[in-house]
Amino acid sequence: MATLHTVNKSPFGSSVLDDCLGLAKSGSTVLLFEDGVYAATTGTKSAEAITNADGITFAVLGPDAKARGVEGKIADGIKVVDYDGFVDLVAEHDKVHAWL
Amino acid sequence: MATLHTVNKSPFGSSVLDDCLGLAKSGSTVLLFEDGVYAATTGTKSAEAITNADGITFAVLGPDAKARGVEGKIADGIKVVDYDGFVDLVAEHDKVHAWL
Amino acid sequence: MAKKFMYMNTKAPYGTIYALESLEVVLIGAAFEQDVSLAFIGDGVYQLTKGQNTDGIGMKNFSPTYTALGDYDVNKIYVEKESLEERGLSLDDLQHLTWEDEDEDWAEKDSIRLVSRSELADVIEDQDVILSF
Amino acid sequence: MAKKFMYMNTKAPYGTIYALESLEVVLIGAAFEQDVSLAFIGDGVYQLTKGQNTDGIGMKNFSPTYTALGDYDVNKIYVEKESLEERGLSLDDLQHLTWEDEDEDWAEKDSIRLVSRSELADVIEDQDVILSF
Amino acid sequence: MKLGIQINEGPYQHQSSDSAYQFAKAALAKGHEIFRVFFYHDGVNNGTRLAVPPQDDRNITQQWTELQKEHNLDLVVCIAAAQRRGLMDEDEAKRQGKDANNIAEGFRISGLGQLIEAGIECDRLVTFGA
Amino acid sequence: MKLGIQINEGPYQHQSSDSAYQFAKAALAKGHEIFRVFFYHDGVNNGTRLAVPPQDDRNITQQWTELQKEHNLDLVVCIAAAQRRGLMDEDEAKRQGKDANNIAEGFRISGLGQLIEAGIECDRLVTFGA
Repeated sequence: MATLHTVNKSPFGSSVLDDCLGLAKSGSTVLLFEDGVYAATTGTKSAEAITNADGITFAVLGPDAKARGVEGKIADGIKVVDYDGFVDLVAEHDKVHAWL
Repeated sequence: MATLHTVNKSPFGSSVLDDCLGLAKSGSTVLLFEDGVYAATTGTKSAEAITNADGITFAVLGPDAKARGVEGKIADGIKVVDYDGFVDLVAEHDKVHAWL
Repeated sequence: MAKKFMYMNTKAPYGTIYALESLEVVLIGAAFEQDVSLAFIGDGVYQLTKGQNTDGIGMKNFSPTYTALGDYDVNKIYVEKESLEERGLSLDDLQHLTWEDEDEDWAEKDSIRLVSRSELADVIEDQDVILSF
Repeated sequence: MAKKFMYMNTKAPYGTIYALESLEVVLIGAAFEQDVSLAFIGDGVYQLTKGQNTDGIGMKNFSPTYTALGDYDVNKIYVEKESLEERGLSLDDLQHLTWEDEDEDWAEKDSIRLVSRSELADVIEDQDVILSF
Repeated sequence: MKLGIQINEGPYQHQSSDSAYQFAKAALAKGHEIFRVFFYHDGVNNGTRLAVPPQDDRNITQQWTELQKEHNLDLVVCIAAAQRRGLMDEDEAKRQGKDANNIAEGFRISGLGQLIEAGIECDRLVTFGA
Repeated sequence: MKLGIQINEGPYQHQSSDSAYQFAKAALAKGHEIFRVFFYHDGVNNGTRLAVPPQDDRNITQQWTELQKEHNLDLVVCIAAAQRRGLMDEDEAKRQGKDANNIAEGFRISGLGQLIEAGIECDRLVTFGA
């Protein structure tokens, strides 16, 4: 059952992204939104971890990245989606696991 | 000017204790309260870091440790205070820096 | 057909209300006859510590409620081993949670299942609904 | 005698309201003629990024207000170097904040002072009141 | 697809309610059904009609009220969480002997069972929190 | 010693208000003066009189109201934060054309300047938040 994980915290202040990656199975997707989008920005340890994560797909919510002025800094290979894309991700996966 | 730093977050989920220790000067005191008390419990990396921190005094709010069932696990050498002691710490230092 | 519901408990008690209000959902949810599991990971494992005493902070001690979960047929309680270890805790530091197995003449059984991170990942994978607290 | 007030900004904008409501205190506080400094550390440095555009999230973009701080005589804005670097950011990624120095014929000067962690610790040490957001 | 939405934080303090609103709008525009929006924890505070946000900012409660009207959404505020935090409707105010109520149009107060029911009935449950 | 207290979170969701209350009680018992308690951000929600917490739990707002009465405390709710979140007194309700108000006894609504003033006047400012 493919899971969509949602992460809305900055990886610098919170352990939530690490906690998520520790339990996410191959084949699942992690959507970074709200303050979670910073995790995908270039020049950070988290972006490196994300880029190297095996079998997990990452997506960033574009409107949140744009709001924070980091839309141009999203690391290569990470898909940027809007709220429509968020809805599609929810529909395409079997369940949503919100990491709070 | 001696500062009282207050930290109320668990060191496992939040970077706040690390942020505090990065800026706290020698001669200051760090009071761990609410979920911050877990940082002082034996067998954790944070307790080790605390025990080795040079020139900084640590205190734990006893009622919060007791509420969480970890009163008996506070590492040696860390002072346990009650709310009276919290008030005294505030009075004895020149200012309070709340790490939120 | 019953759905598999998993309550993910990730936060320490008292500092925030999530632990208590998660427990309130579990108790109400027990009446719906779904297939219920609870997971305690990260700081969530602190919810289950023994000897909680909130007299000094003026809040209600809700930890005894965990011991009543067995009576509500909530008996699949997963505790992540790595989370315990990182916090210097072992099973002995947690409350002893049990349930009585109707099929085995009400034999008392342990509710807590100590699982590794990767075992827990498999359990979560198998769920239909995740309730996050 | 004026007291030294320092606003400690530690959180990213939009995800929570602390950044915005901190700014509201700074603007009101400017009328009290105290010695005001702002510090941006940790995720707080994200408050100052250039090019914020909130059209897609339905929230108010309050980042232009930072550029008005100079007009309120708020011109000691400390940004922690280590926090920027850890986030892959440099001063160029932040808004250019300036103030006009009355004593030097209204010469335009930079408000942002890029400081190391240890320099910032010294600045904080010297304050009378810390307002944390 | 039938979606359930859970919101755990109050308005303004966290982005949760804003994100949920944008998500809900997009889902409805795509033709999905929203079975229920369940407000839990501080999320119950989204349902107050007494908020007066600044003119140049969004009015979060009003946005939900309007979306409710347009799509006949089921906006449910958890009663246990609401009682703790001071969100009540007229009936509840009477029952509790309170002289005022503050619930906004389009919201209703009900029990935690409504969240479980959403979990059972919906194809997906999406949670917004902190 | 003259103390100022700032509370940034609402009741129950976070321990902030509880901690501040225990701290305030201890400070008063030791003979310190509490110049002001300033409720900011979601902290304004501590000032509602509509909350009905479970019988076996503490009533946070009532605790503050009683401490106010006993020690003539100055409990100030920030008006800007309160407007966003739906906490209002009778005057404010009239001004905003609202049909109800929800502020509890012992609390007053005022501006952010009251926080700065506390910073200036107090020997120490102690902040409780999340």
